Amino acid sequence: MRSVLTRLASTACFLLTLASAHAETITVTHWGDSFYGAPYAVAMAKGFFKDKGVDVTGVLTSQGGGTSVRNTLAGDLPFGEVALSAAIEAINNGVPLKIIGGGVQTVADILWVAKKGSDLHSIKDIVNHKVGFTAPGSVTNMLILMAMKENGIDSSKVKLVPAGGVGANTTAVLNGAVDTAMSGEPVWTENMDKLQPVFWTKDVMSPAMMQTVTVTTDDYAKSNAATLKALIAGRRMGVEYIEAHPDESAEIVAKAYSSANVELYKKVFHNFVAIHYWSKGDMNTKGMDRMVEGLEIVGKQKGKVDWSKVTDKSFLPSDLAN
Amino acid sequence: MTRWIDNLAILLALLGLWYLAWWQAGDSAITPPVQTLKFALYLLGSADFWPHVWATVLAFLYALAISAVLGITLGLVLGLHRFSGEVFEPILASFYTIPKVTLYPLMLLIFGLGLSAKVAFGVIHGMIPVTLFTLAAVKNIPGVLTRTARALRLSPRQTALHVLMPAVLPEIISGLRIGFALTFLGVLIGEMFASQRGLGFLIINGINQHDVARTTAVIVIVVTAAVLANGALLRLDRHARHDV
Amino acid sequence: MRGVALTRLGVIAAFIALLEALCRFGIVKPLTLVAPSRMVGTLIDLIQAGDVGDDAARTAIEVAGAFVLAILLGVSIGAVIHAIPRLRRAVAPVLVSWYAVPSFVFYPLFIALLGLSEAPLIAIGAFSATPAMVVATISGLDRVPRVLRRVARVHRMGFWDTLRHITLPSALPSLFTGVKLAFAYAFIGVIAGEFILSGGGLGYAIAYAYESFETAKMYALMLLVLGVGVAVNAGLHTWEGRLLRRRQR
Amino acid sequence: MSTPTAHATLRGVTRIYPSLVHALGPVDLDLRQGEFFSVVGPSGCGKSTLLDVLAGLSAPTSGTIAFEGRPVNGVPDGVGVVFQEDSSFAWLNVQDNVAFGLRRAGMEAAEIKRRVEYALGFMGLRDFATAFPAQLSGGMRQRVCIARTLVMQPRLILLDEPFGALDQQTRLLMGDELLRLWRETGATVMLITHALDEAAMLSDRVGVMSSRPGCFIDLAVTDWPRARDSRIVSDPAFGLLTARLWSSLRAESMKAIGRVA
Repeated sequence: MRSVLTRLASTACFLLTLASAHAETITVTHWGDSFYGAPYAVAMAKGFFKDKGVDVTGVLTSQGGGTSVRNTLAGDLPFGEVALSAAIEAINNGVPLKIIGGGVQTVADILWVAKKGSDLHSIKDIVNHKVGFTAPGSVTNMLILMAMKENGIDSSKVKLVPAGGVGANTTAVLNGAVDTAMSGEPVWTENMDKLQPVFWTKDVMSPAMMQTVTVTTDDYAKSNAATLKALIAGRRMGVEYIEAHPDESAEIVAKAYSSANVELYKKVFHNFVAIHYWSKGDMNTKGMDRMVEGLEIVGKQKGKVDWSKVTDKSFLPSDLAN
Repeated sequence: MTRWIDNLAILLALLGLWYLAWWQAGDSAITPPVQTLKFALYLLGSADFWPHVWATVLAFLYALAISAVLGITLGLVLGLHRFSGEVFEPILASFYTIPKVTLYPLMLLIFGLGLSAKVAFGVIHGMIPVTLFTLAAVKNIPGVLTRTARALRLSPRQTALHVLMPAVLPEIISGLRIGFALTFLGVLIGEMFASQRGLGFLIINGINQHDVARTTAVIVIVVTAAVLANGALLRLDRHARHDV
Repeated sequence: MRGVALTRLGVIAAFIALLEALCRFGIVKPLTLVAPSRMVGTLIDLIQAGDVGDDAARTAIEVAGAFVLAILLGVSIGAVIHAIPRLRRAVAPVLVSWYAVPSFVFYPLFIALLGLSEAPLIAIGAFSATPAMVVATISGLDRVPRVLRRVARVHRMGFWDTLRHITLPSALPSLFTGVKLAFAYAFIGVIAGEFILSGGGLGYAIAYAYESFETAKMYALMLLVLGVGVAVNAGLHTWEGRLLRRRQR
Repeated sequence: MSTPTAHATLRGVTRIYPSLVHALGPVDLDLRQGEFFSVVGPSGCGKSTLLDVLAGLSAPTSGTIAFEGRPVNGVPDGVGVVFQEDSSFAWLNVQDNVAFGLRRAGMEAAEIKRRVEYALGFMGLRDFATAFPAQLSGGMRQRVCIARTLVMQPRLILLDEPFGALDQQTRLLMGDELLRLWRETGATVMLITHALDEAAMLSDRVGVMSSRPGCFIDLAVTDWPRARDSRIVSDPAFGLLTARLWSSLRAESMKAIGRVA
């Protein structure tokens, strides 16, 4: 019995050590399946974080906005790139969080697709059809509602279907469960031969909308300014490197995401560089307000957000702070 | 010999079903057997794949060890102390039948991220059946066995070692077998959330990326491993029951 | 017996009181856990506001569909396997390792086969629950005493009469165990599927509340799911007791 | 050898199992109308196999079986069987157990009620009509099974060690009741038993079977009066009869347990 107890105790110790071994782990939403994390992957591979004085060794991720926020809170280094909508919701619900930088600043990568050969070719055609999006209250939910509103489409004549993630949306449209579904990279480029675009978000509305932001906790912001500055600066170098070397960056990210599809990634990265997908960290208030507008449309937010209360620009380099 | 033929027949039937599913659902949902096996072999041969396997195996072994030790201990205590057993058995049984995945937020809040949450998730799935089986085994030890032990003037230690243990062992092994499967399930579910390693992560990531080939291959690898391991345990179980 | 039941109630009450105290005295932060009293209050508010009706109805339909399907499939498959010993030996490892496979990984496949509706989740639930019913059916058929089969022949009963008057009543205790497990697994499968992949139902609502940091709502819904699960199980247990009571000494 | 009064006849009956175990025969036997016939023999000698083929529960490998002049092919109408194991239905109470066969035969309710009440009274079960088998002792449950057979008014009753699981006193009393039943119904009875005294006490004739493959090696006629009961065990003739049966059986029993006589 004694030896069992000893073993249990040593197991517990081992578990604790393992848990704390991820000391310099940050959180990035949809790491491995979307490209919010590309600047971090590049910065890690190129040693930009180390140059700036912070050793990022791992990335935690999740499939959802709120979960990423929670992971950020739970991580030993509470820094994360998360969905802006999730950050606002968290702050509204009393989570002590500060937005400290911009992330992905456009929704120009999101489109709605139909099976190849379908007679849906524009947003006007979706009337009286089943339209897939990811989940109620999500960014794609906002986008489809905003797009319909701005293009004068009667939303009561469209059947919106929450179909799950982008993979499930693709499955749904290919199998005829919905007539058109949302899509994004890398799934879109990978399945281009089977799908046709119905409309691109950027063509039916202004795509300037802040998808993700970097956040930290109130406590951490008070005492770890240097680390946060280093993280933001490292990420910025990552973004700049991608814009200068999209092909090499695609290779780096493909490796980090354990994907064999390097050629696909290269195509995607060229597209993204062209639309200035990643912000350098500056917080474009207009893009952020557009997201709040979206939150209001899906009923998750009432009124404007006072950015001065929820953001902290002190970790941005001076050229981006204004 | 007939056994091998039967197993082969079952395998062929499953492959047939799989092929049928592919034929019905198409490439966008599942890849057909041969293509999947090729991809699975490619995965098994690639260096990137094995860290995920080891992550799952490590978490699983921890979870299984904890499930087994805690489950058997608790089962013995509740089985020997009849009153506590009657008080707690229905509570445990109810816990066994609720969807524990809903407790995931709670687990994450308590255990944080990474290995410990995965292990904890495995344990809450796997521990209860071990406890319940052990409890039942101890409760149902025939009175005549303990009386025989006394008649043979065995010491308490000898009684425990040579009479009680062999009497409850088959049930405990059955419990461990089910605990084994459910612990594995728990770990996989745990990996599907806040983790970037492990087979569960590969599956959910594959679904999210609509990487049908990878998802199908990983699922097939997981299912094969689970069936093989359980087949071995089943044999052990039958052996313990002197049933072969 | 009364003492046991009272003690059990006491244990549960003490546990709830402990949670309540932990929350009331601020030992646990409200973002982590809310007090049980607040869970109940939030749940009542949600129900009165009609916020859970649709999700609950959807989940109920899915669970009921999965449950019924699992029983029908399980009994038929179990009967076939029982009739063919070689088949039985060959499928045994498949049956016992079924639970190591999270059924919801087949969601994309089921969507492709069944369309985007409640059907894939019903399929997931049935997929999780059927093996329990298969195993219970096999063991139930094993437990039909040989002598009763001979009694049936002495009474010159045909296949269906034997099934109705001898086989089913003899196998009933085991079948009922299967029914209870089938419900549990159907419930687990459906909620897990909703939680992880779907866009509706109670499982989804919990995940959604979690995502949105609506902690009180999340726990209220968790409480509802746990409550319904425990209540249905208790109901089945009571029914079983009533059906089988007289068979026990 | 067939006589006009033969109720059931077996001619050259053998039974060889698929595993090639030769279990029975060849056996020739005539059961006379209204006779009480017992079969004794060492364990595993094929006694139960004999009952099975006579009841039509299994087909003989060779030979012919006839009941009331018709060949037996499946369980014939008019044959009732009581098994050694408890075969009461745990899910039915005593009176429903007893009424089972009658209800299946579609008999009208009043007649069922009359017959069931009679059978319950006859077997001493009247106070337990609404009890369930689980609440009864082993002996009482066996009474339920006998009553369930009895209500069908079989003309040939086959009993396969029906008292095997009961204690000695109960066996004696049940034996008395069996005799009473036999007298009142006038049925032909074949009793399989391993208890020599039971066979000797109850029967008109006792057949002694050899060890496997079971064949009759002795047929003893008892010459008891029809009105007899368990007190017959104190008759000197009873002792002589059991001694005769045992001497026929001893060598076979020793073979059965693997010793040479």
